[in-house]
Amino acid sequence: MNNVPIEYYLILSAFMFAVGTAGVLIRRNAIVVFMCIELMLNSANLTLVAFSSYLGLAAGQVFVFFVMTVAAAEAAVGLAIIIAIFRNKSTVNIDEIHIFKW
Amino acid sequence: MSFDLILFIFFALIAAISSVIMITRPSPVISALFLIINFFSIAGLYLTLNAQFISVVEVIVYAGAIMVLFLFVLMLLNAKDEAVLVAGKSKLKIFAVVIAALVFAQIAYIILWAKPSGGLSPNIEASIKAGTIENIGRELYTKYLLPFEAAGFLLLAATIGALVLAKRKFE
Amino acid sequence: MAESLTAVQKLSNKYSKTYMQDFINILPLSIIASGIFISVLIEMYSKYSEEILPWFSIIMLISSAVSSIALINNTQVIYNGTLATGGNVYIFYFMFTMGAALTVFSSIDYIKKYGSYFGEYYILLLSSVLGMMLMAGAKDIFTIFMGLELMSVCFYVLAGINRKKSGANEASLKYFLLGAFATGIIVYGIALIFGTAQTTSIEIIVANFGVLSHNILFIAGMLLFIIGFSFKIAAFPFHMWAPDVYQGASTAVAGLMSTGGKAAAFSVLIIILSAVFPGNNVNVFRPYFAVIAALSMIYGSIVAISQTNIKRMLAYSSIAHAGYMCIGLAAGNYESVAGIIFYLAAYTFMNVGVFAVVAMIEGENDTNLELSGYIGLSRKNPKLAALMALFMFSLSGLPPFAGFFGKYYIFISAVEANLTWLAIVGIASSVISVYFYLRVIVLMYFSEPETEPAVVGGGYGVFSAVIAALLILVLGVFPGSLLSLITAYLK
Amino acid sequence: MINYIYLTVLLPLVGFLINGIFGKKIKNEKLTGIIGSSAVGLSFIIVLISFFQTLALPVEERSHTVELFTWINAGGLNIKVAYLVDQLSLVMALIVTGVGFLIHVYSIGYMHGDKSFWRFFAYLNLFIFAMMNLILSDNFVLLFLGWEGVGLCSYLLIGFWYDRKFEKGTTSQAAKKAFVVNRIGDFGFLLGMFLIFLTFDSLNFHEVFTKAELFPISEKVYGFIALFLFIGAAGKSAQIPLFVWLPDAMAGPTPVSALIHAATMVTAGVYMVARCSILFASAPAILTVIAVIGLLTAFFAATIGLVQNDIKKVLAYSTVSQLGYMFLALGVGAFSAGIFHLMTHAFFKALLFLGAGSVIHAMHDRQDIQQYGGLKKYMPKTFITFFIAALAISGFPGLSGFFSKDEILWYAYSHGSVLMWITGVATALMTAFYMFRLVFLTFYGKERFSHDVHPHESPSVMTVPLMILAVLSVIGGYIGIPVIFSGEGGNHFEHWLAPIFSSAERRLENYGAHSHFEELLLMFISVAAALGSIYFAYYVYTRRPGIAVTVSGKFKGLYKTLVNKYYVDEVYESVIVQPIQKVSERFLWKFADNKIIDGAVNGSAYIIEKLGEVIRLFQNGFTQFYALIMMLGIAIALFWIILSL
Amino acid sequence: MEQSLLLTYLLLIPLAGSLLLLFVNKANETFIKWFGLIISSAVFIVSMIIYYRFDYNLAGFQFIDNFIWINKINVSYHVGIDGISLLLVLLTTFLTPVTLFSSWNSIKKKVKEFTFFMLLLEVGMLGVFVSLDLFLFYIFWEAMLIPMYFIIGIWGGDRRIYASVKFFIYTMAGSLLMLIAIIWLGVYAAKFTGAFTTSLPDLYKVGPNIQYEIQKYMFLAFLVSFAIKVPLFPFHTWLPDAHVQAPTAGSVILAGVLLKMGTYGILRFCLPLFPQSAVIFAPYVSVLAVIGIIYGALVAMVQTDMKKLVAYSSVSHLGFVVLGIFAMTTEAVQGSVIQMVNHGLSTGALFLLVGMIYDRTHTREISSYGGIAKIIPLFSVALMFASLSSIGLPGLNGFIGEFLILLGSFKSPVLNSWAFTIFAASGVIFAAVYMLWMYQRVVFGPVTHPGLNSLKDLTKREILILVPIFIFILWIGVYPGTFLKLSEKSSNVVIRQALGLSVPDLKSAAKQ
Repeated sequence: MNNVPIEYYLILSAFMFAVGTAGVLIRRNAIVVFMCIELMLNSANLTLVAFSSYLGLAAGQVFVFFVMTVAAAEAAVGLAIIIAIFRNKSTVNIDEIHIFKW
Repeated sequence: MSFDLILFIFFALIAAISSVIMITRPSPVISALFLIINFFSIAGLYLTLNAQFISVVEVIVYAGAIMVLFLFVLMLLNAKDEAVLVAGKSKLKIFAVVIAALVFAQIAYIILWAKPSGGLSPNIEASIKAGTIENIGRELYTKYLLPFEAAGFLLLAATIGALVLAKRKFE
Repeated sequence: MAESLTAVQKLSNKYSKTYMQDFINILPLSIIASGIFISVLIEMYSKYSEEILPWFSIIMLISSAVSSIALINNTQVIYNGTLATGGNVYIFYFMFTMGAALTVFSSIDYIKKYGSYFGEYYILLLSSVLGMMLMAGAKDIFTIFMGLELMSVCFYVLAGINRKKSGANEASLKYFLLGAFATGIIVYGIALIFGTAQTTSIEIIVANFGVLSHNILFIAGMLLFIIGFSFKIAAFPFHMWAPDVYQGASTAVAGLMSTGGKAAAFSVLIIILSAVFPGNNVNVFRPYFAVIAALSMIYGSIVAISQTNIKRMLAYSSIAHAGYMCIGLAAGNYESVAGIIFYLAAYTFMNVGVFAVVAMIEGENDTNLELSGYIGLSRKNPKLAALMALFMFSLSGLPPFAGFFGKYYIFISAVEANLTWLAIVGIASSVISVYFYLRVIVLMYFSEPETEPAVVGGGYGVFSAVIAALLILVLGVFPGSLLSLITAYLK
Repeated sequence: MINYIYLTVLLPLVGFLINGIFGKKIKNEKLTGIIGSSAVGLSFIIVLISFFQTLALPVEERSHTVELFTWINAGGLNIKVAYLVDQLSLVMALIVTGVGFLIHVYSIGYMHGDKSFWRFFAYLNLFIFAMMNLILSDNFVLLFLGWEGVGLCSYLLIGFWYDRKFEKGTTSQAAKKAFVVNRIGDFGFLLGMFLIFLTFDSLNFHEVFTKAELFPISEKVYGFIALFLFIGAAGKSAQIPLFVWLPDAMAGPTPVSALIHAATMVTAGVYMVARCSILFASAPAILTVIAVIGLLTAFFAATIGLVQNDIKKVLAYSTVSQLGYMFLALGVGAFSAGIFHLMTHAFFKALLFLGAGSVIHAMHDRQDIQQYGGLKKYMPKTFITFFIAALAISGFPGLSGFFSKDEILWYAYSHGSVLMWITGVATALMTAFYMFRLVFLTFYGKERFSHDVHPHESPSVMTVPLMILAVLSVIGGYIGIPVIFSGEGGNHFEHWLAPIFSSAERRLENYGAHSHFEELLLMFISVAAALGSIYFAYYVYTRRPGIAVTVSGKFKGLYKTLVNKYYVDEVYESVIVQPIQKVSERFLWKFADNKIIDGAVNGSAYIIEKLGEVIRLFQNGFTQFYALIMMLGIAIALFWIILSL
Repeated sequence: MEQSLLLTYLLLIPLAGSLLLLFVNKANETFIKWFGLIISSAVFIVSMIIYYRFDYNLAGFQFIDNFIWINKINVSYHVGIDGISLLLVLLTTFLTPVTLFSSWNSIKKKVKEFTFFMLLLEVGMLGVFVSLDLFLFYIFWEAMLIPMYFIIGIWGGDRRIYASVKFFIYTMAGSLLMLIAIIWLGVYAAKFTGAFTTSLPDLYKVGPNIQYEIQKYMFLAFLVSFAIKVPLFPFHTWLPDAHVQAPTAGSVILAGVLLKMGTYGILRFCLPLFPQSAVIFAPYVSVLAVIGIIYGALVAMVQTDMKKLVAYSSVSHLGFVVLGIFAMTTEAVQGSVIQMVNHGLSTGALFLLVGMIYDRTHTREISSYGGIAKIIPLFSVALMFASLSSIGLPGLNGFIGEFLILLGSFKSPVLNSWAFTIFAASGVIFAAVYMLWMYQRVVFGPVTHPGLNSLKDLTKREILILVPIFIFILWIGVYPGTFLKLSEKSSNVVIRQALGLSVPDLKSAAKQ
């Protein structure tokens, strides 16, 4: 890793982050949107790990651990919400979910 | 062209491409699969960064647990494919992609301007030591005890929440 | 093998004592935490949980509030610099717990109204309070993050707790997706901060801020972090979830979200920005906050005028209020911090009170939520009308109510920071906002109902509204009491 | 007694209060009348006594000030309620209380049976109160109090029969007109006062006049002061262009016309100018203006008088014209002459009005002289007194009018110009004509009134005052006999007033002396003219009735113009009144206020509301759109960061 | 300066009264009415005590009561009065019971609430006049809006909602500007005195030292806020609506006291705090005032609604007051102060009378009256009296004020032009026109509507209400010294503060 400057990792994660946001912005399926968010989290994790190992600080990786916990928790709740919606409207297409507006 | 670099490029390419494919496939399931691939490659990248523990957790928790949950729900709701990505509101979605690209460009620009590598000298031993499970465990149970407790509450709350929203009791 | 054991013993010896001590230091927290466990048990094993739980959680919250006032002088940083106790942290605790307690009061009848009782409701409510407390007390980004997530996750669920209502589902989905999105942004910001500051301890970050502020990557990280929280405080242009969620979520919960959630997020911003606050070193983020403050105030007030649904109207008004508080962040001096905290206290009780009233007036399945439902309320139920009027005047920033003094103090800080133009935008928007606050009063008092308004319930909600009103009056007439307390712990 | 002069002010006030408050309870006309009259009578006696006391004093001690209390005291302004008793004010007081008393008595008879008898007497007393304040005040502000007070009373009395029609409108309209026109004058008066205060730093007569005498002040300032004050005087004394209210004022009961609109109030302007003689004397330019305006008023009023058929209207215009004479006198610097004419005029004009009242009373409120005729035999007393008064006003030698008027004419010639004199004489000629036209149409010729009318002589309570006044108008002149008849110092009246006007006359440069022959010649001409026109009137209206008709037929245009009073009212109406009203209603209120100013207020509110309607659409309910906006925000924020590099 | 609790009692009595009222059973209306009347009379008595103890030879503030309220920003409960505020306090305490008594029968619904709000209103009004701390002042100033808002909104006419909301928002917009100025001033004071303060005596020292460029903005902020309240042309449009829609009591208080707050504010704050700006802006403000005088009169002239007519006449009269204040000569300022009282009395009386006839016929249209002099003579006399006083007939109160104002402005070195006075004085003519025209159409002439014949004349109660007002009208007209002497010292103080910088210097200062 001496020969790989950290910028590479950062740029990569930035790229994936952007891709993730793009996904959030364009996908219709709520679950997929949520997956894109997971992608964003992961890209952030990559940055964290990269920093932590380049700095030799464990904190970053510990944080990644926490992020994963959060991701898991959100996954549980989020999917539950999606299921609840599916039960009521039998759709997960977020374009069809806008009774509240203006 | 050192071995690390080759490894990095290898995993990076997979990660990047898989992520792009993931958001562009109409079928949710395929997207999910490519996301898993993406996770694997990220796990690989973690390895190149000497973060053994995290990379293992990445595979087990993310790729293993979470994504399986996703797939499970996908199957459960047997969600249909999204006919075309940019059907309707196409302008808006193109604009969205542009914005995402712009943000990427900006962050990249900032990163390159800041040159973080300039400040720090990578120290293999330190990084290897940092990534060890022992080290992480110690940090977790001593320094970050409180957040760890909080995580416990978080998971509890999540479980209860999931129960409330998804259980069939009141149907 | 052996040495590893000894290592473990060493550890346990080293920490156990102090940790026992710390559990007392964070009594408010531990009360809530234990409350959560106990209520889980109650919910699992008691068939009377519906009667027990609300009162139990109220007791827990109140006692936590009391203990936080009792321990307010015990200011220290514990758990290896991840948590602060005493001082303004506990003032925040008081806000959260009292706010939550009042919410519980108004929830009791509200939940009955909807016939679907979830014991989990109270558990999640307590957990969200715990999350807020962690945020407010955080001294380390870890704590902030976990607290934030704990609170958010609970709110996601609470928003959709009436899961049979598609409105609730939509609210929770929107809140969840956007919230998670914001989380992603926050995490990325944290990553950059960690990478550049090489630590997650806020104290160190604050100490080195002068140096770090030259590192563009750090600033970018901070910005993303702040944006994430701008989302939580619902400041323009990151506010867009708020109206839909408040409208969809059950009214009592909306009250807590719009107060506790906001307050917690502001507490984090204050903690993070305390580095730039003493004003002597330049406030990097002043332009950012100045802009979103101005936009939020104007946008919130103007759009609120055109609303017909009271919850939605209050949502927009809460956006405007976020704007006022952002003036404080932009001003960035000790006065402004004090101002923000005071404003938050005032705002918390005003809004909780309002939502309590709304919850009482709200009929089965979302009836009486339109403003037209308020016509002739003064005849139907003078007490509720009077309370509502009081809250409206306070929200519109009229003396002698707390809302006015909060604004006054924040404007002072703004003028001191040479942000007079921002203060003027502030008054412009409050003039506009007067219009829609008054409209409620007009409907309640001046308009003659062509049809008799639907029967409105009273119950414990009145109690919470009254307490809120009293607190507002006290804060309004004797603001010095709280203010001197806040400022005492600021420096 | 001089120190109790304030009683003369107080007594009428007491009378007013008694009649005003308890009048309705006192069901007894007699009592009310007695209270009212005695209040004035007593004050007349007081004035009389103090007059003789003053007469006894040496000339330089004849001016007293009786202070009551401080009225207004703010900053440099210190106004006392104080009464100045000197030669001028005494003369005025005598006239006011004397004539006033007679008219009070007369009214007992005239107003007999009116449903609000008490109200009438209350008003009359209030008027006397105000008038006494006006003439006795020792400062401008108190004078102004009286000034407006009499205005108010004339308003109340003109509108006394508030539910009666009067010409086109109602009496109350006439009343309002009177008050408003007077207000226009008062406006000028106010400005005059302010300027005086600015210049002399005081509003007390004595201080102001002494300062005016001692300190040199630019003529321009004096000019403005005099002009402003004269506007006030013109308003009160019905001079061009503010004379329009007086004819309408005839809507009031006839005694009111006699007292207020002939004898006393309308002469307040003359009094005020005379009082401020020094100020006017210091502004010769304005003096000339006054003279000219007086002359024009006299002339044109007379021409209008020629053709009026309403008995009171004729008298009204003759009043205007006579007032014009007085201002002519003042204008040419003959202040005492002006006052002198004021006095004599008070006698004979009051007499004329009361006589007219007696006639109207007899004719059951008919006022059109065309429907009179041959009343001589029905009401001899009235006829004789009326005839005397007519002679007096026409300047029949030996009667009071003769002396005063010819004095004025003489001054007009000697201090003014020949043209002035000629116009004056022409006016005198016309005066004589229309007065006797009145006399002949009323008392001579055949009876033109319908037979259900049974004219009768008025009760003695009305005729006695007539006789007294008749006597006065006969002998009244002899206290001011011109020098040429009486020799040096023979003119007691002028002599008596001399101290008041001395400073003013000193200020005016002396005019060239004129020979007695000239004066006699002029006097003869004017007398001849007057007598001639009397005979002409006699010829036209008794011998050859019909000529008048043919003549008026010949000069139709002129005739109509005169009958319609030169259309002045109409012009004012269409040039001033209507435009102001229209502008205020159509433009100021309906447009500027409601549309523009209020429109701006409501408009801004409206705009904001509509703005809300539009902006809210931005919140379109699509989750992804929300996320997009957030990203946009992030992009912009990052952009700002990058810029700040 | 000796501390005194009297003013605190003045504020506490009505406050306590209103709070006690909350515990009274609303069915018990007569008791509530009497209660309100007694409380307000008690306040009046207290104010009389103050009047007797007041020493008009002292220039400064008296009956000071002062203790720290919010130490963090040096806000203290600091009350005291000088001659100017004393007069207005007396006016307030006098008018409140009168209005309460006047609405004895005219307020039919929600008597309890009405009395409650009236008492609160009195607290607010008195507070405004006695507070010597800008923060305190502002609190009262704003708080007083709430009861007035309800009084118009609940007991008002058909368009009461529009009127009340307009009144509220319009006034609040102005006062928020003032709030910013107050804060700005306080922050500025910190530069001089070291601490943020809103204490008036301290700020009197600070204000004049602020350089003109900044001072003028503060001045304008204050001025606008007060101008709206006065109301000064062109900020007047809320007034006709509010007046017409408000119930009689509301109109009386509105015209009698609330409008005075604006002029009082100008006198108490604008002039002494920002002398340079005040002097430089004086001509411009006076132009507005004069426009207001004529404009108000002309518009009043063509009104068809009696209340509206009186409302516009208020615009005209208050124009005089403002003109007098900015003339900054003793005569003019004294005149303005007395004119504030006058307007309170005469316009109050007019509104009361209009209200009385309205109670009988339920119409305010001038055209629906005529010839009522025969039917209700007492009323006609009363109306005549009030009209004359508002016309400014010498011997009645109106004249004193207007005369002094005009005189003072004529010789004013600050305005330094006759034009102001000449135009303003023309207002005197128009006043006569619109008042007498209204009177003529309503009272004189033949009876136009047969319905009028059944009108009842003034009752004992109504006479009892009017007589005291008329007594004061006459008193001020005949012997104004009683009142002028109270405010003389204070007015001089204000003028001295305002002209601290001599006029010519200012002219040059304005140039730069």
